[in-house]
Amino acid sequence: MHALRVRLRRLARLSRAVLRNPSASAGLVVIVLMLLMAVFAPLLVEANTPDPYQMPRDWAAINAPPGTPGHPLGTTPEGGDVLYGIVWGSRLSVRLALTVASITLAVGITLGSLAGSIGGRWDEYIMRVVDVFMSIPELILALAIAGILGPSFRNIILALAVVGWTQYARVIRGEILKVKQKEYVDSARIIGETPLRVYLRNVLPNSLTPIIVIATLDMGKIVLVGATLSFIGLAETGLAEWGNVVSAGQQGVVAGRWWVATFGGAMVFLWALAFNMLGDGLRDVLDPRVEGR
Amino acid sequence: MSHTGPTTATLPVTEPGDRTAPLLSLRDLRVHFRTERGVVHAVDGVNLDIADGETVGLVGETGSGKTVTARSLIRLLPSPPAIYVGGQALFRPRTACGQCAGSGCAKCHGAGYVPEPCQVCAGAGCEGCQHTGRHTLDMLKVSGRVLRTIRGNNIAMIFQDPNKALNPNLSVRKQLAEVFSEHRAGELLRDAGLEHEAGALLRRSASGRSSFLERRTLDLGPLRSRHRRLEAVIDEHIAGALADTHVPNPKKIMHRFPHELSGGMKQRVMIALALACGPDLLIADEPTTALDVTIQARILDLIAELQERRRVAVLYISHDLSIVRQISDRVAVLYAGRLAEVGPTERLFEDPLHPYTRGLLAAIPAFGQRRGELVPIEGTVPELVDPPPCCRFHSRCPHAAPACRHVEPELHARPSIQSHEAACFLYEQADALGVDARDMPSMGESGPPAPRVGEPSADEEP
Amino acid sequence: MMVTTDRRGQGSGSTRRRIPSLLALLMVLALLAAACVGGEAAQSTDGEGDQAAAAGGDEGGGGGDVGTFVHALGGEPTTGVDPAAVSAGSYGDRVVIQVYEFLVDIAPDGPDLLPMLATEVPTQENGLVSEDGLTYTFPIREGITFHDGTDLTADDVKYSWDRVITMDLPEGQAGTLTEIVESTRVVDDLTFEVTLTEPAAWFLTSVVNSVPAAVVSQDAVEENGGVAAGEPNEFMRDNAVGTGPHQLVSWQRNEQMTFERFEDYWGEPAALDARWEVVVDDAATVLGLRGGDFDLVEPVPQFIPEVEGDENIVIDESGFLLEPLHLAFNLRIPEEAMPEGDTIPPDFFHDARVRRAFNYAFDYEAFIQAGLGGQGAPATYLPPALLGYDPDAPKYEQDLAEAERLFREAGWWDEGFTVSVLVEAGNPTFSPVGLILKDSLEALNPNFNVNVVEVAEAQFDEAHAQDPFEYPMWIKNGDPFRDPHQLMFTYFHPDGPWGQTLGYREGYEDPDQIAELIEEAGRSTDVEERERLYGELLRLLHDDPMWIWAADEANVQIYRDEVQDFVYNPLWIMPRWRYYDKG
Amino acid sequence: MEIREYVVRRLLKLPLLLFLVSVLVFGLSRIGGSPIGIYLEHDMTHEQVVELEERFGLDESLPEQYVAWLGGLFRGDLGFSAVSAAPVATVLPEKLAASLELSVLAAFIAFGLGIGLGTFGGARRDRFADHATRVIAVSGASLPLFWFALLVLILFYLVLGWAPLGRSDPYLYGQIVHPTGLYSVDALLNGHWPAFVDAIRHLWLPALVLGYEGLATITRVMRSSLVDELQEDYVDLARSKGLPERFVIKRHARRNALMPTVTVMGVAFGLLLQGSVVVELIFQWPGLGRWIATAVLRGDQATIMAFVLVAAVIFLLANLAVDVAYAYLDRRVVLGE
Repeated sequence: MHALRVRLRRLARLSRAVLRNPSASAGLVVIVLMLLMAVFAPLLVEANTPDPYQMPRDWAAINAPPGTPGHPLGTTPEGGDVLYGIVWGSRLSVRLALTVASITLAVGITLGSLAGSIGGRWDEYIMRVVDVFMSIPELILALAIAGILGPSFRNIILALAVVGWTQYARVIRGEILKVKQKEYVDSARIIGETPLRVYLRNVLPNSLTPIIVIATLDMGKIVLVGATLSFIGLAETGLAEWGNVVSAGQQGVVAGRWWVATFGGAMVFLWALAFNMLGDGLRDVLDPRVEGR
Repeated sequence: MSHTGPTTATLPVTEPGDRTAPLLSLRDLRVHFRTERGVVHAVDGVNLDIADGETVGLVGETGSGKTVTARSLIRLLPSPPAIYVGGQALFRPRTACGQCAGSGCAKCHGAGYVPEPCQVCAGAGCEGCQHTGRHTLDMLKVSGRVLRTIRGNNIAMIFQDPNKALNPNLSVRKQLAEVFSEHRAGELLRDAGLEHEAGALLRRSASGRSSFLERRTLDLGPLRSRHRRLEAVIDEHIAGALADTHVPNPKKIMHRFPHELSGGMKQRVMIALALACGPDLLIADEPTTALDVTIQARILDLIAELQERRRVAVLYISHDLSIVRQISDRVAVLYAGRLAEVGPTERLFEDPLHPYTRGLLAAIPAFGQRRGELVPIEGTVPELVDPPPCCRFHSRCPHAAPACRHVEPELHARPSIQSHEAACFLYEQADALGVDARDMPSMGESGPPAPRVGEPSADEEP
Repeated sequence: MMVTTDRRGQGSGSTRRRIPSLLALLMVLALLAAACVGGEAAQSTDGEGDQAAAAGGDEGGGGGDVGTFVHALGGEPTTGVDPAAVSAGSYGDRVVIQVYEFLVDIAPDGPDLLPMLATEVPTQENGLVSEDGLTYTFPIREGITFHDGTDLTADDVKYSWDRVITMDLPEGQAGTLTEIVESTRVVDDLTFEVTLTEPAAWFLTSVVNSVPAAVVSQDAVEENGGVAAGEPNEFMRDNAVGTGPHQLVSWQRNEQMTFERFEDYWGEPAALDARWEVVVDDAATVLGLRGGDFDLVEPVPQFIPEVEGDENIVIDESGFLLEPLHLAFNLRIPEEAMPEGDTIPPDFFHDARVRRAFNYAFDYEAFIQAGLGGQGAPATYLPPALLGYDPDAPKYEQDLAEAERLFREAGWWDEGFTVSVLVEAGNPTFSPVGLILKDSLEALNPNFNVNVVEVAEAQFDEAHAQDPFEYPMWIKNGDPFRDPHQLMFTYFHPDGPWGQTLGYREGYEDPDQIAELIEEAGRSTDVEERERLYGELLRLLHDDPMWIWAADEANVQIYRDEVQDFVYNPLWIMPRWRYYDKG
Repeated sequence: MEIREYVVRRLLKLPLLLFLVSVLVFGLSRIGGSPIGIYLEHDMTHEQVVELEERFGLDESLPEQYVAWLGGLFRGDLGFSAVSAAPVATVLPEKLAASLELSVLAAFIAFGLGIGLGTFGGARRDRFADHATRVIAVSGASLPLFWFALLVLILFYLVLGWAPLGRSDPYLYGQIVHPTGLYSVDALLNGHWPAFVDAIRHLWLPALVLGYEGLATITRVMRSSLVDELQEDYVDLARSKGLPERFVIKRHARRNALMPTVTVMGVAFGLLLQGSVVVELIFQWPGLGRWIATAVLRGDQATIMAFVLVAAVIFLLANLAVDVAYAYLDRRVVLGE
């Protein structure tokens, strides 16, 4: 009980510190705005039926420039409304980021913990797997997986989930090994707590700091990579997703139709920037030691 | 409060052209740091003289401003945040003795060096040299170029931790070579018999300016043999420097990397590095604290020996009174950025004036002393952020009186011994300060007899 | 060394043993990474390619020069240039038609035939086609010499045809001959005779003028490896010895093929030498065209806007592609494999009214604009270039009222339905078809749902090859048939390949009538008669559609204005250099 | 000496890793649709399909298929690339050369410029120059490469018309022989000046864009580690020797600050590899990236597998190189695990 109160107080202190950090708070503001946009998307732009995640297509006005009545930000070559794609895209981005992050976190932490705490042969095996995954650049592996599974937003999520867990496993394992050394864990052992309790009470909480930071930065990266994949063309045509909007606009750029690509990408940039700033801020607050990287 | 008053008060009176003027004199040195919490008065009006060949110990607790004082002499403090608010650090370099050309003779008392005459008045004494006749530089004001010629050449520094202070990724040779190249390029060329035939390439290489490509060309091109000769000479110099500090077979050691040497060895290397160009002043910033006790002694001996041989003045910074006692001629006690007391080592240890000094001495275990008698000083060093005018020690002082809380006591000579000064109202006259006599602190039975009131002190302001 | 490592690799299953060889592989790849092998690796495949490279290297390019017609294409004959070996639609085809010749030729304008190596086009009128339409006699032109200097005789023709039939290479198109040719015979030195298994009006266009029927020099082949069943001929793969107006002189793999005018050509010799530039990169293509390095480039629709307005560049949109761009209905959807969410019954498309309703609902204009960038026209059931094409044949255009009426009639209007259509992902032409259908139908009635199922080409082809086909509809373009019969039979005959797979018999109001017409039109050798029959079919198929024929896609040719008297007949596989000249 | 040992040990670890990678890649190719999908035609008879499956060994068990595939690799048979209608092994070298030419320049930009900027900013902490470099650093991490590339394209291609698309002017390209496959290098070897100019004209912009992400990473790390190093005592010692500031930084601070930077170069290299996909796609550079993008869209498995393998090899070798470089740089490093 008391421990909990301590935790809470610590949390409160941290959050205050984060808010004081300029870059972190700036990022936070943008993120909140994005979330609001996602939540209130239907109020901003009326949902498309039957599938709200498809841009409404206006075949009478394909490649319409910004300012066209009814299409304030212009339209794609299929006549898809860019504004719609941007507003509802925020929803897909949130979904993408949350799904992938939660999966990778779960898998990563579990495997990392196993490797770290059990050690021995299992450690060896798990880390080998991690090595294999890490010996191929993330985007390329994801690209290959998504490509082989076939083009769809679901597969993009899947691919990213498969690729992303390794870093967490690594960090958790490292932290656990570090914490294992610390004597208070030993003392806890001596008191006669079960390894599991030790793990839950001491090891895990202490490992969380870096995880939080990485996860935050990851939220940004996931959307970035996801958007890249759907830009390459691995999402359904006309899907209201930022990368996909850019992809729709790509051909047009050469022919002078700059708007589709520009607006779509700006959102991805904002999103990633916001999370990076928040992440950096968090890092500075949580453990000032590790600058850069 | 007035800065000029005490300045003249502490200056030993010097008639024009007096060549015995101190090598270094700090005049009301003030170094502050700008932090988000406010301006920290790290060093706040320090006055201190160091004569040629003299060893001065600068003692004080951590945070008392020892290091800041020392580093500010060669402007090593990062600025920002450091600000040199005011005061002067007057340095009067020496030159090789014309008689013996450095080998040491009667004229130069075997130092091999004589004071460098003022370039303006050629020793006659002028404003520029404050009538000392010695070439005088204010280290806080000199241009970067001049500063660099002084650094490592006239004033060298030994750092606290050789493990940190030596560049881990450069061989000992490289790190030493830099010093010679920087200050002794001409000499190197001469010794290599190249002063006339050396082209730009060789000169640049001698002064350590040559780029990667140039080095390659020197290694390969027709200049190869000459370059070899130059390198050989550099090796000679380095080996010599290392040998001076008793580094066993220097020729081998010089090619090692720091992490391949023991702590003591590293410190010797650093000392060799510092003394390489025969500086006039050596700043030793706690050179032994990072070493284990057994080696400490040797390093101390080494410093003492070299100091004796080279006649180099040493500013020895330490919080360890016992070390200071054994190595230095004079001791200056620094408290919270101000000098509490200055005096000849023995006097100061025998008969400390300032309550703080007494506290310090009481706090160190001496032989045949039982634990119970060790008296720690109560309280802690005060915050140095925008401190009010007051005796910085008053919060911890057993004799604190109202005056101590409102007026800053200046260094004051003990009537009996001019050279022994303390900044404490215990030894000052109320009227001289314009404070009510009742505010003045009074000694209890303990402590020295109160000063005889009314006796005119020599260093009173005219 | 490779071989040994490879043996070890396969021989033992044990990991440990395999590792060293794996390392070897890595080193190989690493070497590649050093990329110092770029050139050779690509050329090592052919013997003289290297000399060619050396030769082609210095005099290569020469873009500006008037004497050469420079044609930039997106690839090169990867399977070689042997008429017996090139696969359908490959770049090999395109070389064959430049350097080899056929007994009959297709005129630049329209589908009618011209004599080529034969002095006459066989018809029943001139008695060269037997009454039963089974025997064709070709009088061979005299005094024709091959590029190797030997003279052309009927033997060469027979030899060429038999050669393809004997070799019967899987990658090649021997089938074109074997499926119809009963036997070949040399009547005399200058007379060649073919007997068919059944009467086929399309024989001359689609067989005699097809790549495998190209005439090669018997001596050349005999001197270089001869003929062996199932064995490709190395020499013929890399060299061409035909009678065409151009001869292949050098082939620099992945870069260019150079052709020279054949001096002793029997007819009017070509005006220009020719060079085939391999330019994989669209942008480079456009740049080269702009810069005058290329005289003619392969159509790249998305770049038309880039070259539009350039006064030195001519964009010829007169022709149309032969590939029918279609959305096909499946009348034999396996019940168990109905895509999830689809509410339609398997016999959904048996009802002609539904298929018509779909056709009326589709927004053709939108497709031509969005899908073809305006480069297209409303379609009938035959590509414009083909015999029997009738511009006045009925065409569908969007008519929502009619669509609604039909849906109501068929009883789907109130109930509604969900149906999915399979389409290749990311294809700029196909996916709009699906989207437009979706939008058109869903706008028409909120109870209608169309799932556009996008899959990568590989997955599409896989699904496409299933029998029965597991989706109610798909979008693709058909094969470029050069005679209406093949198109009609393959795609619309109730018992044709598609008719069977997709169960057209259950769908046609009168399948036998359609079958009858198609067969008759296929048999008849009288052109007018055939045109009449196909006209009939066009009407029938329009009223009883098995496709939404989205549009006829314009075959855009982009060339420099120096090119004089440019002509192109889509029935040729690609523009033929012999016709062109430069000022 | 020790370093050699270290390299050897690392090299020995490589094959196992690559073996596992190959297993992974093969496994990938079997989770998706059939490998022969792309060769199937709607009018193929069942026999033809079966025959195809046999030709691709799909009738054998997975392990057998794997062994066969692996064996193929050693024979230099990487399968048949459907997208370029040619054996992968023949297409790979030219694509590789094209990509290599691009990424080598990009790498120079990323590493060289990155280190320079990082030093520049770090040495002028909290001054304007520093803030400027920090903007680059932060933006680089969040900038979607595909978007950045398009913006650059709009500016330089559409508005200014300074940068042509593609890799070469085909006419000039045809003018020279291509021993190395690196256009710019070949141009020099041929002594063909216009071709070389042409090569650079096409090269500089995509290289810059491709390098940017890495540049940002390197700059960021270089800056922060230089700032750290400048706090160190040995820097003060160097100053106390009387060295000019620029030497203090060049010889002492920068050299040591390089180490953390080197460790992220591996990462930066990965960024280059994966960035090339997008950049080549947008600048229509006929290299690996563009190739794989089309292959992925068409589900051409042979090409995808080959590419992933090659990428892994390059990436691993690069990281090895980085570690070795680190070992050389840092005298204190205790070599080994």
